[in-house]
Amino acid sequence: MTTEAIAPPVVVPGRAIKSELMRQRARAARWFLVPMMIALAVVAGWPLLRSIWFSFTDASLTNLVGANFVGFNNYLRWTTLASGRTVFQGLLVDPAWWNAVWNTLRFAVTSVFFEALFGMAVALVLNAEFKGRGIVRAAILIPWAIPTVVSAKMWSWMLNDQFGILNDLGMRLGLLSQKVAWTASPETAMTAVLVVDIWKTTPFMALLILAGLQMIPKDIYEAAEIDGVHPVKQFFKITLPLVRPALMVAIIFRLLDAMRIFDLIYVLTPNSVATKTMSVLARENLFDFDKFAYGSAQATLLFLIIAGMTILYIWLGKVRFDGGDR
Amino acid sequence: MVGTFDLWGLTKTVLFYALVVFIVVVSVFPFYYAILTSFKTGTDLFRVTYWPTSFSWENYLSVLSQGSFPRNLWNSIFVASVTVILALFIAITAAFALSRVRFRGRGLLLMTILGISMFPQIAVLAGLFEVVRFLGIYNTPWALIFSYTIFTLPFTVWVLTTFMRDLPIEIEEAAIVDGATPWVIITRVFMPLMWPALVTTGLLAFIAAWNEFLFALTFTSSNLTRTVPVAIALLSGGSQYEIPWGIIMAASVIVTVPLVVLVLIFQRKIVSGLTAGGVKG
Amino acid sequence: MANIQLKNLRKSFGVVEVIKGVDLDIRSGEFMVFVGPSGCGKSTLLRLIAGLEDITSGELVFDGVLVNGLAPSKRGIAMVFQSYALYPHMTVYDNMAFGLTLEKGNKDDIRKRVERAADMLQIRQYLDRLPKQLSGGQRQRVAIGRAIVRDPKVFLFDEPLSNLDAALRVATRIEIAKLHESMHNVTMVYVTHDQVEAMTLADRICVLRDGIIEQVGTPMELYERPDSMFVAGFIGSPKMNFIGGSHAEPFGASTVGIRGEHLVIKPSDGVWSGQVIHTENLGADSYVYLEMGTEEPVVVRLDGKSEYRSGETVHISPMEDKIHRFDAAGRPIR
Amino acid sequence: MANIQLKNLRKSFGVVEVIKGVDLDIRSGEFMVFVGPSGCGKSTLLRLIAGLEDITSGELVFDGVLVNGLAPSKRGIAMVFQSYALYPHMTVYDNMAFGLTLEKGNKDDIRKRVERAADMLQIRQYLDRLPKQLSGGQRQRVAIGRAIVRDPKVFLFDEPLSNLDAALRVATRIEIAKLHESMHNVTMVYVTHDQVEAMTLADRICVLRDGIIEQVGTPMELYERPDSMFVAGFIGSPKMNFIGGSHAEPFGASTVGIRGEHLVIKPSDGVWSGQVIHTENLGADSYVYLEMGTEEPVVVRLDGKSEYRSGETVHISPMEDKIHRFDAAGRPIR
Amino acid sequence: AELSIVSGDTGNGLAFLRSQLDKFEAATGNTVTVVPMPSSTSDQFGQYRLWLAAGNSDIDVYTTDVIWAPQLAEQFLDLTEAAKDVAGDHFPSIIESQTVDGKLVAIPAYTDAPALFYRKDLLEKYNKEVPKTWAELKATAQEIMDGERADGNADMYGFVFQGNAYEGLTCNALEWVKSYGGGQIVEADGSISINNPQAAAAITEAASWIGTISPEGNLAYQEEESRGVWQLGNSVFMRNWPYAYALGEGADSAVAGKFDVAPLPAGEGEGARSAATLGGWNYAVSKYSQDPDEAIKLALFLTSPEVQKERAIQQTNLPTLVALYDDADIAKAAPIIPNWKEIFQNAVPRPSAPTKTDYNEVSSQFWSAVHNTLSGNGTAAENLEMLELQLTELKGAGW
Ligand SMILES: Nc1ncnc2c1ncn2[C@@H]1O[C@H](COP(=O)(O)OP(=O)(O)OP(=O)(O)O)[C@@H](O)[C@H]1O
Ligand SMILES: Nc1ncnc2c1ncn2[C@@H]1O[C@H](COP(=O)(O)OP(=O)(O)OP(=O)(O)O)[C@@H](O)[C@H]1O
Ligand SMILES: [Mg+2]
Ligand SMILES: [Mg+2]
Repeated sequence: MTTEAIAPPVVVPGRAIKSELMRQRARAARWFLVPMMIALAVVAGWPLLRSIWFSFTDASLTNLVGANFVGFNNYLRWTTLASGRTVFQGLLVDPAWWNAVWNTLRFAVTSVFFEALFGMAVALVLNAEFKGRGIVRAAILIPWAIPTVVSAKMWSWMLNDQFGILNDLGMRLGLLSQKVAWTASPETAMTAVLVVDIWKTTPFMALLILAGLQMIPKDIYEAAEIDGVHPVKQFFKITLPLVRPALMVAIIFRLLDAMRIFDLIYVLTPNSVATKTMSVLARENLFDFDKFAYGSAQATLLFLIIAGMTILYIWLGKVRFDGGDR
Repeated sequence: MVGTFDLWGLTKTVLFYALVVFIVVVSVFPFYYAILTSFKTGTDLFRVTYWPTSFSWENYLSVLSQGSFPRNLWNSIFVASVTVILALFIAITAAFALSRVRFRGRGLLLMTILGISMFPQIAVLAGLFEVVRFLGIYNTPWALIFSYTIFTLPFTVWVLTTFMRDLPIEIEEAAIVDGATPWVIITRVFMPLMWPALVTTGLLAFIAAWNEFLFALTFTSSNLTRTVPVAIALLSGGSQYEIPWGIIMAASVIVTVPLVVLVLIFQRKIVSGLTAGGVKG
Repeated sequence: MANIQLKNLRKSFGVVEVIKGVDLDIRSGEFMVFVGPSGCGKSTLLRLIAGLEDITSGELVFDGVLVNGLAPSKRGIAMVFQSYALYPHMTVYDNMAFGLTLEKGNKDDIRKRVERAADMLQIRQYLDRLPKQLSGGQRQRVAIGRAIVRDPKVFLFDEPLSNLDAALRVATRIEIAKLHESMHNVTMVYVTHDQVEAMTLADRICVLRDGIIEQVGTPMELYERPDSMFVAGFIGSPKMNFIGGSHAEPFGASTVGIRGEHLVIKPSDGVWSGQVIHTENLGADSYVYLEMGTEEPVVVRLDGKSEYRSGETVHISPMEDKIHRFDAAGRPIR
Repeated sequence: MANIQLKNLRKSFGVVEVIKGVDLDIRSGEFMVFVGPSGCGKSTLLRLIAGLEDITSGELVFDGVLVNGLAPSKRGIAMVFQSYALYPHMTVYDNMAFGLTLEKGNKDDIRKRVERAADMLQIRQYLDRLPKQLSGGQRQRVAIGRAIVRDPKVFLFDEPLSNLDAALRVATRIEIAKLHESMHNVTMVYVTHDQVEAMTLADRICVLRDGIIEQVGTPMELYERPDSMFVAGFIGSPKMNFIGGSHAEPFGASTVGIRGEHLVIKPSDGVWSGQVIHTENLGADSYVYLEMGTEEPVVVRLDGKSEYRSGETVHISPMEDKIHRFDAAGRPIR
Repeated sequence: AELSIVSGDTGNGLAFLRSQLDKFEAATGNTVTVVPMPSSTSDQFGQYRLWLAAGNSDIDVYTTDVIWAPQLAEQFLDLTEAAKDVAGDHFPSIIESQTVDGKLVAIPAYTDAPALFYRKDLLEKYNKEVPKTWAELKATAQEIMDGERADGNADMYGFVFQGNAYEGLTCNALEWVKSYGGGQIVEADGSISINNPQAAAAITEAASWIGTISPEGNLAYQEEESRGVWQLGNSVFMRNWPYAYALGEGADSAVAGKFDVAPLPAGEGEGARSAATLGGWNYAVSKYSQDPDEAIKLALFLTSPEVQKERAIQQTNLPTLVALYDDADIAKAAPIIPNWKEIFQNAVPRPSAPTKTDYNEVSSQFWSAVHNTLSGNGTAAENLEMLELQLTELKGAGW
């Protein structure tokens, strides 16, 4: 990824020689890109390549250097038993992995869906003119500013079945007939995670959508008012189509983020199959179990899934990140 | 609406403000509750109250006296600030090249950068650990500053590139005619113009660096180099299994307050920074 | 067909009063133009009529009915915005039909109305395009088309031409004039700060200044009999020359106003004399700028080419009957 | 003091050729104006001269020295942009001094130069303000001031007035003219699409069309002896009337061009006749638009007020010596 | 030399460690820094694995959980030679647990075994005995809970334990299984024994507690959550480690003076007995230590009788040295420690020795199976059958 930008200028015969200005700019551009590319190559490129490499070996954490290449064995391998039956093994047929994939997808889609919904509502409120908007806007941002580890702890405290305030509140208001162990029981554990995640990231979503809303010219609404468009219809016919680009970008950013969810689930819920996600599973294999290579394969696959989804999403949603050349 | 009593208008206003209040309560309540809890001690902690009942600084005192929390706080500030400054410095120059100079492969480079921003941290942890040790910065703040570039840099480059692309070309050309080099253009002309974007991206990067846990835990091995999220995870009560809720809440409040203050100060800029760049479709 | 009465209309934003009591009667079918310097409240007044802003006090009456609280869509108005305010995600057709579909009209009927308007404005071939695929002038025509299909009684324009370039501005100006002629039942209220537009389009011009009406009248009334120095300076191009001090004394006025076209240059023996500082030849006519101790240079408009050189001293005389005399308060002495 | 030679200059963006071989000699101290319709390449040509774009082929020579590859800051030029391009975060003083400080000049010296320029443009009292605290006209003057302090040999302007409103445009136009007079050593190249600016400011006008020079000459040459219908239509306001078909036959031309001010209306017995479709009274003069089967309505310019009504049929005659005759290719027949 | 020791210990524990290190520093002239770690043992473990894998020489002495020895053995020094004089003083079973392939990986510092905490006052009020079997516990708990609830304490529960899906559940469930005579998941010879009716019966019994005598939320409890419920006076019984004893007697505790401890109940059927999972901590020396001799000295110092005695007195930690259980000072300062000897005698080790590096995964699969059963996903029999299959696969040709 580096070669193209820092290649020396080629003087093509017959073409105009670049002027001093253009040469200076090209030179500057090269020097400006070098630090970034070195940093990213060292920090991201190399480690990722290592992970991918490990996923094709039998590496264990105690023996990283002496790992042997084993091809796709960590992903899929088969042995034909004496009885003639062929047994498939490896990540691609591991039910625990697919369960984690399913959990992750379910989590990502649900949380992003609700975040988009609530984010839109919040953004609409913030976009309106009213007294104290600045304070409300700041208040909204608080969940987002709280460190994930901290908010996980805060919520696990609030969701606690015995001394948690939410159960207390639910009981007082008559919404709950008995105290619920939100994070404990498999039925509600995912819900609890979702609630916390939605609470925590809706502000970010709202912010991105708000930015989109503010770019819609105000006079369009005035035109709509003169056309006699009902506010609800205004929302669906004008606001929604016009914030769609901002919304799509917000959704993709959040979706990618949600696919990697780790700390919240790790801290908040029991480590049960109901909530285990790809990252949690990969971490477990990498560091807790003696399956470093297998964990690397999971990490690699997670990366591939995320990359694939992004490409698909960009392609389907026709999202333009680049903004075009000027 | 003037002079006439408008029932529907009034209802709408009331409903609207009810919604506003609801949103604010939901957003702020957990934090409020954390503050409430942080002032409780002992068995009081396990009793649900909605209003402050007891009021004790004990938890705060023990946070600040326990281990090296003040030192960790300082580490966090140092690491997050340097990360931000470094990321902004690298990103702003890179963004200039990416947004202002035509060269082949620019789109590809931008997509690659975006791709990097979606790496799962888990996937690079082991490899990064090797690199950190190789560079000999293990267990120093630089290990964190270095590793945090993986998530701060792509994001800042991305936002600043889109922002810079929207700066009027004439201003740059005026500077060129005035004899400014690219470096002068960046530092003396663009940077002052971009400060909403710098504030936004800087703040986002700051928050990300401030909150990071996994790298911070992995790449430091002494109390003196650790950052606050790790310190919070390490906060302990009297004995092995005891979770000191009161102290954790006090610490949480301490780490969150600076961010909340930053957000409060910059909230206007955050929105305009995002509006002008980064999230345009 | 609507006549619009503004009775002591006032509008405040917070504590700032922007419209300070306006009384105006806009006749049915009339083309009324609001002019005035930037920030004088033209747009605000128009938006009060449209119903886009709440009226602080006073009465707004359409055809004898008080409409102060009525929703914009129920006032029978249509509005064309300076920035066009087209729905960027809808085709030209949808932009124009949007208001009608809401009224749940018959589809064929809607199509007919849109197409008729499109024909009228010669944008039929763009009906399937998105606004961003149109040029500025075409967009402006779509915006007008959208207003036309609503079949309004009152047409409101807020500086509809100011985003267009000079040539387009002239062309579109003529189209609006023709539109007015073809829709003689429709009352039009038009905001601009361009006095040429005001002069050429208006049946009557309303000159605003600081939230107050300075003068209302036909373009010629304003041109020939301005009620104040402000109006005199505002209407007409090039701007009227104001000559004060000792130069004005002989005329028994504090300030004498005289338009460039009403000054005659004589080689010698004029009423005033000055030094040529600059000349501009426009082909058909030319302007000579004279320095004679007034605040701004005095402009003389000549037919054809000017032969005067910078630095030359010349004598000028006003045409006696075209002189405007103003007292110290800027009011005309008649 | 610089003369600028463009020798077969070409510029392509990718595969699209935008400047298609321009040869032009701009004399030292001359005020050269580029005009032409939007997109014809005026800005590109100016930017080639400035060095902001690479020259694809051809030669650009300043005072006999080839400058094709020279950086803009070394060409001794200064440029004023349409959008002013002031540094928004710097005070007026800093804006003007920026280029000088980069050259590491003596501080007192810089201050002197900035203040001299500020005095010249009467912006001395704004030196400590930020651009956003200034009006459009003041900003434009600051932009000019910034250019002046660089003490350039060549002054480049790209539509410097198009963001100003009508009154300011006139005032600033005059200031630029005065500037040129006071800096008679400095070559000025000025881009506009406003023909009034071109007429009033230029020593010579260069009319561009589609990347090619159509005609170069003094304003009066272009006004009186256009080399093509294109130039004839472009120079002069209102636009020259083109009358073709059967109306033109008697004159032995494919098209007859005649300016509005060179048409005389007669109650009866004119060369042509047409129906009045619209009249515009501007006070000092008025335009009458006639429908007579030509593509665009024919405009007649009258001194004073027009008394003609829409619908009326009138007769017009051209002044014989002001007629322009064109062949089918749009070239003049002389 | 400059040594550093890493420890997941907390609060008072760290303070105690520091005080002992000060003595060590004074005596030997070394300096020792403590690197604290999160108290979650799995966080610690992952971290240590990574550090050791990378040959991190910054840490000299590690505080290790009793179950880690086989998994980290390769990266720690063999202490057999260094400890040959003192090894015999420790409980042989503990030394055994820290010996891998004849190599002494770590020296025991203290041991741990859970007990049944019960409310003296409530048992008296309802005139009940301390339960000896799980069935008795359930009946007693149910009765008292119902009675107390009827008296107005709606938050009253019968029994709280550690039901979250983590290592603690493995400990709890191993006790149930063992107490029913259901073996210890993987036996010392490496055979997988978990799929048996006794084990199923034990886990079925435990599953019946959830939602009756134990709160639903117990499925997410770790030690602290159970203690919270207990210490508010909202549970009749609790399974917990000794640390809860001192805290329960604390000034602000609702149960101070109202409770006592007993061995965990036994199960039913053949081989039924009371069982307590063996916990405890040890000190190991990194093979990457730059100064191994001094590091070994430190490990030996921290496991010496003097330190263990102080630890018992100040921290109520159970010594690993047999002799200390008869020590008068300890009996005086921490009377429960002699009591605990009985509990400790019944202690069962987790199958970390036979499963070696796979222990964590075995444990994870075990607690998952148990957690599933407790939360109603399949019966105990089904889940254990599945577990056997998974473990067999994991074992492959051998552990
Ligand atoms: N929503 C608002 N809140 C506060 N003040 C406003 C608002 N809208 C307009 N104003 C103020 O009211 C005054 C009149 O504004 P208005 O837009 O009517 O001027 P205008 O005559 O249309 O000017 P322009 O020619 O520049 O469009 C201005 O001083 C403006 O600042
Ligand atoms: N950077 C560029 N890349 C590609 N094409 C360009 C670029 N700059 C200008 N062009 C094209 O070159 C042509 C001439 O552009 P230029 O800006 O010189 O026109 P102009 O005469 O200044 O027009 P206007 O009056 O609208 O400013 C246009 O067709 C334009 O689209
Ligand atoms: Mg306005
Ligand atoms: Mg241009």
